[in-house]
Amino acid sequence: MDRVALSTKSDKVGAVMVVGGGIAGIQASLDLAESGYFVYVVERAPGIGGVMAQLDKTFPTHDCAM
Amino acid sequence: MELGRHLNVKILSYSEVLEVEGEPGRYRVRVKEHSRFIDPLKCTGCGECPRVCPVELPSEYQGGLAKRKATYIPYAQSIPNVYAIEKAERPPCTMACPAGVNVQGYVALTSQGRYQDALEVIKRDLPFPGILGRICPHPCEGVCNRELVDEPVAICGIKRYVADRVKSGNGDTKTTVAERRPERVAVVGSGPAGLACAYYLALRGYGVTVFEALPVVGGMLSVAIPEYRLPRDILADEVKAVTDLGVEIRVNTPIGGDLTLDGLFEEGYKSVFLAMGAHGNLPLNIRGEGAKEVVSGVKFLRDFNLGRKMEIGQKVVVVGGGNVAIDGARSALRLGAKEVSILYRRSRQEMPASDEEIEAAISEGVTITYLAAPIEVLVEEEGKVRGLRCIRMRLGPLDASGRSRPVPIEGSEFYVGADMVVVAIGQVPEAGFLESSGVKVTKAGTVDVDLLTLATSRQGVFAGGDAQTGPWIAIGAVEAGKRGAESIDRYLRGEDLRQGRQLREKAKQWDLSGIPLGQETSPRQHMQHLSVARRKAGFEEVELGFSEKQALEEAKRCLNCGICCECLMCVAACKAQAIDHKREDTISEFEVGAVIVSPGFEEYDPTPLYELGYGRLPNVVTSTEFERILSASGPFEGHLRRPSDGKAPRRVAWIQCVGSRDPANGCGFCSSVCCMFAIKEAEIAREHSEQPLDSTIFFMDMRTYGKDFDRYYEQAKTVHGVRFVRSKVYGIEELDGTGELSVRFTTEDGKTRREPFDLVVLSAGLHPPKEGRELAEKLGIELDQYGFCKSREFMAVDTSRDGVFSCGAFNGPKDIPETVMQSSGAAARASALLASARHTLTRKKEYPPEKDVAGEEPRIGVFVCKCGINIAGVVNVPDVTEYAKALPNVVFTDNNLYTCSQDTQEIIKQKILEHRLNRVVVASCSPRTHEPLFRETLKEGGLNQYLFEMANIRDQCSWVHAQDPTGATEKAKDLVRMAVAKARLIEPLKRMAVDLTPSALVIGGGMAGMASALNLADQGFEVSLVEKSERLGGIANRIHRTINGGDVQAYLHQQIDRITNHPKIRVHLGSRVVDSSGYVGNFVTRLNVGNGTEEEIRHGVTILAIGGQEFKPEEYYYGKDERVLTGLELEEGLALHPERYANCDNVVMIQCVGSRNEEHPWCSRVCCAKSVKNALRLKELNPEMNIYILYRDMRTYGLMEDFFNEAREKGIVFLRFDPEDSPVVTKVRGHGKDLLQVEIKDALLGERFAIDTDLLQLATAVLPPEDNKVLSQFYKVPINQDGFFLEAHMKLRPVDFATEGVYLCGLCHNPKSIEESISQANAAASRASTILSKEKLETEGAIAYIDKDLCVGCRGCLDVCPYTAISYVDEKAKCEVNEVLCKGCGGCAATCSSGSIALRGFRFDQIYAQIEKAFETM
Amino acid sequence: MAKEAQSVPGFEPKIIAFLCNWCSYGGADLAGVSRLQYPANTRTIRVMCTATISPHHILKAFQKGADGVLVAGCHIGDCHYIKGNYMTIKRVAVLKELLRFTGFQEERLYLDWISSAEGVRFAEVIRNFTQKVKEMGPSHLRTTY
Amino acid sequence: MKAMQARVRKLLEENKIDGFIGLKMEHGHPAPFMFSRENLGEMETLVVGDVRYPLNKALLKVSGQYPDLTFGVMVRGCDERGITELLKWNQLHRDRVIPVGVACSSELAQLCECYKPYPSDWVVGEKTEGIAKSKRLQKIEGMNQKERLSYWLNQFNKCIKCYGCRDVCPMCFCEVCSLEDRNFILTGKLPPENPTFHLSRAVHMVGRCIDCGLCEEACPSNIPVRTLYKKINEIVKEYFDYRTGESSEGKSPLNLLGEVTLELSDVNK
Repeated sequence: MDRVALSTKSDKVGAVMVVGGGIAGIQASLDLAESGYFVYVVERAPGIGGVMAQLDKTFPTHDCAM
Repeated sequence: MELGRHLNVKILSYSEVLEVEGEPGRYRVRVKEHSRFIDPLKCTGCGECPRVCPVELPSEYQGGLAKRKATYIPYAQSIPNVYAIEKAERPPCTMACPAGVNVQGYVALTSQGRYQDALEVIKRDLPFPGILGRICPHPCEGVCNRELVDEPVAICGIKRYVADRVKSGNGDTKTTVAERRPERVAVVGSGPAGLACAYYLALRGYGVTVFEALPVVGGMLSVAIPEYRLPRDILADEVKAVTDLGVEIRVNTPIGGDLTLDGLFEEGYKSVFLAMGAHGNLPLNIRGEGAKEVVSGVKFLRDFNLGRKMEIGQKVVVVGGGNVAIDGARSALRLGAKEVSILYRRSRQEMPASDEEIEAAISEGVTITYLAAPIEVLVEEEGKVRGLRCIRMRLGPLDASGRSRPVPIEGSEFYVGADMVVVAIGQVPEAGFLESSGVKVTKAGTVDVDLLTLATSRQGVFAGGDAQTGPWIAIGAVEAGKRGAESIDRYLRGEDLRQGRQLREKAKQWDLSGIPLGQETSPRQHMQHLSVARRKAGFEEVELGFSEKQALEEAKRCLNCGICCECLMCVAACKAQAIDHKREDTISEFEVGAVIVSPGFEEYDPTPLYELGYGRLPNVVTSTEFERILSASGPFEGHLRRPSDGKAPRRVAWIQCVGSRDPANGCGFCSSVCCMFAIKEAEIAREHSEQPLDSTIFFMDMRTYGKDFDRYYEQAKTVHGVRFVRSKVYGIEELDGTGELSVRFTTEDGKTRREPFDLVVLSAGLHPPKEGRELAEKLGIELDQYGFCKSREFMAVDTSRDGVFSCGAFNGPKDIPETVMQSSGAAARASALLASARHTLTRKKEYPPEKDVAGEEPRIGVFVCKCGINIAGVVNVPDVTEYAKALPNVVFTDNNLYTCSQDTQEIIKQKILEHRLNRVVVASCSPRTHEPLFRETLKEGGLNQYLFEMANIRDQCSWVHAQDPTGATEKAKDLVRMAVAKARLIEPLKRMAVDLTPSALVIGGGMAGMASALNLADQGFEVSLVEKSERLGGIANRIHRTINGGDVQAYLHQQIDRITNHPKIRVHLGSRVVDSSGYVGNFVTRLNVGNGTEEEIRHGVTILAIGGQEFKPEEYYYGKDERVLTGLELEEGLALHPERYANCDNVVMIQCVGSRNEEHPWCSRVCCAKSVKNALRLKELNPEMNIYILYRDMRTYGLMEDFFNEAREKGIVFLRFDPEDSPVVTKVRGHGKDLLQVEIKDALLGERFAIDTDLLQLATAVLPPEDNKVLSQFYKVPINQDGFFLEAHMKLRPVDFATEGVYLCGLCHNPKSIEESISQANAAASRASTILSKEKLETEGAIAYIDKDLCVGCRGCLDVCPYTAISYVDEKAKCEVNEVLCKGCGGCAATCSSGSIALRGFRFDQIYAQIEKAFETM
Repeated sequence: MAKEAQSVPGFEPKIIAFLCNWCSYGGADLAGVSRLQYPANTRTIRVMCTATISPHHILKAFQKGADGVLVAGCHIGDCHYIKGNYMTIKRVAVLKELLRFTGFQEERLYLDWISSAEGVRFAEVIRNFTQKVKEMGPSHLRTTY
Repeated sequence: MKAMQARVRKLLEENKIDGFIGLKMEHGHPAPFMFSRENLGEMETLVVGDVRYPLNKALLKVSGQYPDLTFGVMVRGCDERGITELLKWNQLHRDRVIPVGVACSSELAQLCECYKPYPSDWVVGEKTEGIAKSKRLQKIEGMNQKERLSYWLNQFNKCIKCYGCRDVCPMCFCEVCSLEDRNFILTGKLPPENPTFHLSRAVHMVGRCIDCGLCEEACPSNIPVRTLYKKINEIVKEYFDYRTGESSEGKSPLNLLGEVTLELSDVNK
């Protein structure tokens, strides 16, 4: 499925690899995917979410961290 | 959740990066995806496998406070919702067992009391658990890792218990026999090897006949091993298990006599398995051995076991050290011998018999003489034995068997009286007859075979067991039988014998690193034994086996070293057949243009700080563990409990800077977030605690520097009554096991005190992740001395290698808002690098043309899901499906095992065509997780994706009404009826495309404005940059150096050059915004560009970067004495004409001037760092200068802490003052000139003193920009109570506004340093590019619309919309919804009393239909 | 004319629950994932935000024989639509006061904020509310129409 | 009476208004009439009297047809509140309406239990003090829950769904009324589904009802709907400190997001 598209316009590959699927990785991937790039997210654990998923509430507003 | 479904994102979870090489724009990457042993495409996350998995281990997600199974997902709703089985290498016990029995498997199952399953696991490799459970010398226990903790697990005893327990309940495992095969196989010898071979051949469908020379079946099991070790009924029972498979056993039919090998082949047997064992007894070869009373050990035991009459001497001497010798001695006792002794020529360690047997013999009165060997049997005249002449031995060099060779000692002869001698020094197979029939035999008399396939030299003849290996343990023979059966099966099928098979390597015990620390020790269970008296009386079994309680206790001692024990229970439980224990790791290779590194951080493990007691004292927890305790999905479901005894704590303490600001332990940096989350946890704990909670925070500096953080800190102090104690904590002790803790600390006044607490939380610092170093090497990026990723000057997200960017806690500890800003910033940098390749690799799915269903009669298809047993186990799915058939407009119903599986999607598409469906209802799980999946299927099926409705009959029905199946089925029917009722009224919704102007307007030409403009321009978008003043740079023009020494002015000019001659950027200096209208994608702004002319700019997005202002104080003689400067002014002075300040003797700096007071109740964040920077610069100029910094809290957060330490080392004096008595500055005459005297009450020393200073620097506040109000009106964006702009969500959308298309960055959001401003600016650019990079903006499907004829223009809905998406149109006197801005909350529809507004997808009539149908039948 | 409403033995109340997709519906799912048990009297209607629920829906529910109506949305400040739930609490407050005035047991209408991480609390709310409505007996509307 | 006639004549003559909606004595009892410059002669037939008519309703219709004409209208205390609200609800334009005040007699004030039986300024009648707490509300709040239930259900079940209360109400200006939505209120059934019918209308009255009482007077079955809407106004005052019709700024609490002032404990008490 991972086609290597030899884009005619430039020698650059229109994809980005994000190493780490915590809140940082997720936000970067969403921004890039929404801006027209293909994103590979490489996460060590079986699921993404990182440490933030372990939090109950977040400061300073006590929003729920889910 | 969004990421999981995004079309352009591929998640490789449970993976690691192997290699990255190439250059910016084109990297080749290799990533290894660890095998989950579960097929992600098939697994539906239904959760059945953990329910059957017996292996429990501490869950990392719950911070070790709760358990999880070997098959797990991190947390209930984690993405991807696919389970993973964690497997280490195979444990030593399983590897050490010659037959490869899955020891960990059956021990784990036993620990859960699942004896039937345990037996099934054993029988896969060993058909005779009862036998082996008693006689096996258990090599597995020899390498059991538990020995490193205390004692090995009594594995054999557990196996015996399982066998006895299941047999007693006359249950047995069901064995499936393959279909009958024509070939017949002959097995010679019915010992363990022969029986095993027969068993496994029978399983494979072969006809087997076993030829046994002796009158009894079992070989050594029945003739060598006495009944008191192996009761005959057990043996008979397990032999029956073989004969039940149709195996015929002929006793008294030895091979070699009239029946020969050739005869067997002639009789039609296609293959022969030789398993005659080793019944030949090795002679002593000494004089007098021929005497009548000298008996061979094997024969003695055979006669004894067969019950043949034999007379026994009074004084019996047994020669030999193996099991045969021990059994001989103990049997002799039972036969009435008065005195029995054993002679063994080596020492105790070398005795081959197992320890229990030796111990049992000794306890029954047998005496053993080591290092002695008989050299002559002394015979009386009539040939009757009267004794032995023996000689002492000593241990010489090692011999072939790896044991030291016994060497006789000259002259050490001695005499032993005996009237009977049993010779048991070893057996040898009687394989003489084989030579003649073409089967090669080795020198040692054993059959010569290919060790891997057990094939002998003669075709079709195989051999195993003692006959092939010489005397060895029974389990070895069983394995040989199994291997022989495999070979014979392959031979008869004509398959290659060797392919895919290898011998088992030797197993060795692991070292301590593999064992989890802190295992509590628990003693090994010991079996009860028959009293010595009773043993002598008869042949009752000596070892009485475990009780159930003992077996469970013992099984729980297993450390689960292999983690997943491959008991394969999950394979059976998984309806989706997704589990395959043989799945390999997969390596995927792909090309990327850039890499973003965000592996996050690892919480510091405080165990090394011994005096804090973490790991020792159960009620000392880290902040993450406490977070879990507070969380509703945590181990105590959100109730505040303490780990030791589950009591609700009354007094909780937080200890700050654990593993931070601690240069001695190599973590000198500050972790930036612990102060804030300690306060948060203190407040949340008070909410969760039933009774009033006393929470205390022990800290050095309270570093609450972020937006609204200081207000949060003040409220915690004043409103929530959290106690803050400025102190240094030295240690925590536990009061004699009660779980109560006492904290010893010293306060500023030097007094040391103790205070009792029920629970202590250590605010552990944020350290780089362990894998960080390894990852850095692979990616070729440099780390700093602490192991954080090194950033470049001014560009925090750039790493040392081009094309590789970093974000989050990996390049320095930071909180979530900072992390999110950096992460969007990194995305912006990557996007700028790869702008030319945008849209090249993104997937655009083509869908079939959408069928127009307008006006059609509703034809509804209902798909009811079983979800394996998750739904079907409680809800009667066929009943519900039948019921759905009868509902109006339903033309097709079906139920599926997994409606969400790939193949069912195809079925749905097929049924849509077949039955011309124009509505689809799926009754399965939650739409939150699966609605997008089914909508995608509808689109692929040519149906508008909104013609779909779901009924949640799993998460909100079967799973939660498990004990009430009828109620659940009734509810499922109701939910389906409601869904169908709504489905009938659904109409297709279109997502309209609105075109957009792909250009941006950036307001404010400071550092932030320039950075976002440059990034957007680099990404290829047109940018208009508006600056009020005549030059770019803003406040940065007055800054010269950053604290890390970066040259600000150089960077500023470089940015200004790039801006001015960047083709995509148009700069408007001296211009102001006078008006703005429109919405995301279509803004129109009118600028006054100076000299009265105006210009109109059309743009798609707006970025506000209008900076902030420096606070000009009135107090402290500022503006009245040129020796009093603000931080900025001093910095300018030091850069431009340092000489002015070189010869100052005393310099005083006062912090928090104009910050953290009623008027400006926020912390301006940058002044602490600026003062330290200026102070260090002054020290450079003149090291003798005395510099005093008067502070309330030193907030040099993150990696800036090092500079704070450096300042103290260089003698800069830091004096803390409380806000109530802040410093007083007076002018005093002295030494003939006006002295500036600063008087202060130092909180540490407690008294007041004054300093005459030559220079006074005021660390003044950063105020919001003056024209924030004006712009807030133009772009309809809110301002917070301090005057800074209010972002959409403080944590997750820190640079967006609620109104879409408008973004913010820099000081106008909140005071911040230059690097932080630049990161935020790039983040704003990235967020903006998510809009600008689209050709068209797509509106949401479910949005509100106003019926023109019904609306009376009363504007009742206007102010109910959170997104100001409704506008009043004067000429039409009606209200209108802006489709782009509306997010579909439905607030307006519910407000309009005339019902002229409706929210598509949730219209009033649709909801009424659901209400009506809810109770139709009940 | 209206029959006396008291707890009728063996009476199983019928309850309509309006849950908001982002928070309380998520909490309900989590209760499911965690296999928490609660009585099956509730029929859920999912809306994107509790702001979508108008007094018409609540009155219609009672009219159609609901013995209890539960409205559950996000905690103030958590709302996915930022301030959607501001409207909900105002509308329910007015409606409940009106119901009390007209003699209708307004405890049959219950409003609560449940986040998507509060599976346990969701189950508790359902259990307590079902029990309370059971004690109150069938709604008068059911007996008269 | 004379003062009123003089004021109206003056307004007409000075072209401040193009017409005046007032009451004209006709066959012995007053009826709504449009005085204009053409019929100045009939000015002396203009009366005030205690009989009340929904003049605002007429004003709505008329100014709807002639949006650019200015009209005067006779207003009592409640009508003035009506005008203030109708301006806020964008149904009238400030510079197109000139109210001419009449203070209600004390009997009328007692009858209406009006809390402010006089407009901001008036031409006829004297000021009488408003009634703080309506006795009718006290009567009902005095009952226990069961009594209140049977009282109201009996009242509601007298309803013949003639929509009289809605048609006379000056504040019901919707183009189409949700009470006629077939999916909401079943058609062809009397009495209509109660309490849904009446309580829904009551909720619509939040921030609308000016307590003029015309609804109750119009109701053929004498259902005390006015009491219901008085309670609504009391609730809105108590919870949101908002008095309908009192000030020209501020919107009805259910029509703006505003800040959250209520806790769950207030709602579920």
